[in-house]
Amino acid sequence: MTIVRNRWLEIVTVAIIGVSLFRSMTVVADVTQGDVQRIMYVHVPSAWLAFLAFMVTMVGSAAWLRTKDQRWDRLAASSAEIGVVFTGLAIVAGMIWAKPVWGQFWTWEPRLVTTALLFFIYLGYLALRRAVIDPVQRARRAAIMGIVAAVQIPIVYYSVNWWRSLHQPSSARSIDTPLRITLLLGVVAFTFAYAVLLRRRLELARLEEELDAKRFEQSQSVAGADITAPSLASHPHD
Amino acid sequence: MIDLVGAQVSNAWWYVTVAYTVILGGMAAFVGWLGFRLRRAHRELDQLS
Amino acid sequence: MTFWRQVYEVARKDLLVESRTAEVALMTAPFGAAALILIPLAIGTDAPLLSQLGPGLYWIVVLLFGMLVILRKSAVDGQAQRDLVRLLGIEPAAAFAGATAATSALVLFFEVALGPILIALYNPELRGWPWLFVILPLVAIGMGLLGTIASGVTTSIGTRTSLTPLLIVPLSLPLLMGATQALEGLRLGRGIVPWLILLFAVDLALAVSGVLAARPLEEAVT
Amino acid sequence: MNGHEIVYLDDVGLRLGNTIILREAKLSLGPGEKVGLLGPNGSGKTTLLRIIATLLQPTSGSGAVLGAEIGTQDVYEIRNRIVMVGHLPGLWPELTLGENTELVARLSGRSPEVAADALAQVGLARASERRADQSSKGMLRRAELARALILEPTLLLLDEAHAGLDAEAIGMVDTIANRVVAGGGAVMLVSHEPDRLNVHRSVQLVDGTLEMVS
Repeated sequence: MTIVRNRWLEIVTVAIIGVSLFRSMTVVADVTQGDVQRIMYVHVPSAWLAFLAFMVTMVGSAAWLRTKDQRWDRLAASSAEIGVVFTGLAIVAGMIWAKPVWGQFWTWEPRLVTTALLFFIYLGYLALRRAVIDPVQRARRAAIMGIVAAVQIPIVYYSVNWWRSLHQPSSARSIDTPLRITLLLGVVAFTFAYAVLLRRRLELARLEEELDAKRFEQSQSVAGADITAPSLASHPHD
Repeated sequence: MIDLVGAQVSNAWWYVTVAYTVILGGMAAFVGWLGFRLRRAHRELDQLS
Repeated sequence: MTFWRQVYEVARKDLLVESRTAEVALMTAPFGAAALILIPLAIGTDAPLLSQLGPGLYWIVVLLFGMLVILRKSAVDGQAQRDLVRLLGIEPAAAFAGATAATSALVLFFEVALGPILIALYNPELRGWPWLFVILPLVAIGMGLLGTIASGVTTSIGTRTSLTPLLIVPLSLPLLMGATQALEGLRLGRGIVPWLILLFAVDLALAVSGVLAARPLEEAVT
Repeated sequence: MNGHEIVYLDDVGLRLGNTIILREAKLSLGPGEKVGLLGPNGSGKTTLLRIIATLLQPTSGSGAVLGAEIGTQDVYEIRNRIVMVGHLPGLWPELTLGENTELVARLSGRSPEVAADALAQVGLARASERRADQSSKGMLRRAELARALILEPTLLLLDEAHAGLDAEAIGMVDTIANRVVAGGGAVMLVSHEPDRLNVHRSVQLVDGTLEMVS
């Protein structure tokens, strides 16, 4: 068990998140948006974490197809689960932010639309994983879907971006240095959080596989052994 | 980066609180769920061996 | 036997089976048409509004109801049929391309069948309509590719009729964008070439993914 | 392995989920051999046939079929020399028996006339227009046997070789199998009636492994 060992990563992560939160609350308010803009310091890092997680899923998928090593499948699956959770969180936080700033919970901003679609794409990926029982079959199908999804995502993003640029040009706006540092700190903090979560999720995946192997060892059921002689009286030659 | 409808929202901190609660709460919930599944897996593994 | 001959024979087989059940022609297409009749009753029967919304609704119906074309019975071989095709030495990429060709042809049929109904009910502007000869096939091929890949990874899963659409719909967004914006561009007299390039790029990316995934996928589906 | 075997399995095992279907199965099938495969319901006979047919990859062990190592891409090259008649009909129910047979010929790059000829040989010339989903089990089996006549395989695998067949058709199974054997191929037949198998030797699947039957 590795719970006690390597605790330092957890400790560092909690510390960085704490510093990041403190800084998010105390940094000067944004000139135009005021205090509401502070939501950005958790919203953007959440979204970043989700993108990072899905990228790792793609890498894991491709690596599984190359090596057929189940460790890569565990990486892809674990990362996708974390990604889906944080995509959901980023979307909800984004909507809360949008309400006061844009006057409504949702706008058809390309990043928002793409993120929402990412949520469903990887929800489907996780659903596919749940639906396949055999680990190798599951890994193979999930890897293929993981790669097809990853290939499509940039196209999804560009098509929405393009569509949007025709309708409502988005106003680019640079942000001030202290604010940018705060945001960067948030991104770093969430990246650490990702590392911690991924490690734990990987441990869970490994344990579940071990558990499966143990159960298998104890049952050792051979397909044919499940069938016994019928207890119904037999009359073979009547 | 963002199109603004109205600047300087009056109850800004309320929105900030809700958003931070969602993100941090969601993170905590995920950590809790992960921990629960980890403990359960450990327990079941112990029971089997 | 050459690769393209295999593609042809697989597609021919799928279409022959489909012609017996006529699932797309007799069930899916009327279903889509019925939906186009129902929508105005829900959103209002104001003629200018319908004329404006028509093309968008058409593509939504094509994409969502097109799932039924993708999930149709002739698209799914049972294990015995899959075993047979594999033992006949059909290259998995050829089987993929053949199945895609058949599905794309049926989606195209579905699109064409819904067209007159849309025109009759919604009276959309038809400026630049000859471009539809390019747009409709590009969307049909994209859906055929996406459908065949997604059907592939969900083969023999009990919940495949629900799972496959969940996998396809979010990924089909570029097809929807390309199709709707190309029509919008035609209506406004703008250039539509970028949108056609987008559709083409989607088709190409999916075709390459599908062909490369064909062998690994075949081994996954036992 | 001496390189001449048609089928060679060394300690092949298969695990699907938590069920062991095969373990340490050893099998060698040389040219001209006709071997019976016995075993109770659910013992994995069909699965073993699918592994031999290169359709299913074992989870452990190694082997080769027609010179192609199983689990490698080489199997794509030799598959068209294998015919397997499974326990479920490999026919499209919406197509007629004639169309199904013709499909086999077309998909394997042969002319449709070969298919009609084969259908006549299995006694289905007059049933050619009948849809597969309106045919009896015996007719479906005959239509599947026509596949072996069209493709002239080196390796013939028959699952439930005699199920649903009348006396005439059973004789036909023997004829087709003997033809493959005479051509230097190998045949493996699954049956629950060992007396009717008419084979050189038999192996039996017990508890996931293969045993010789004297």
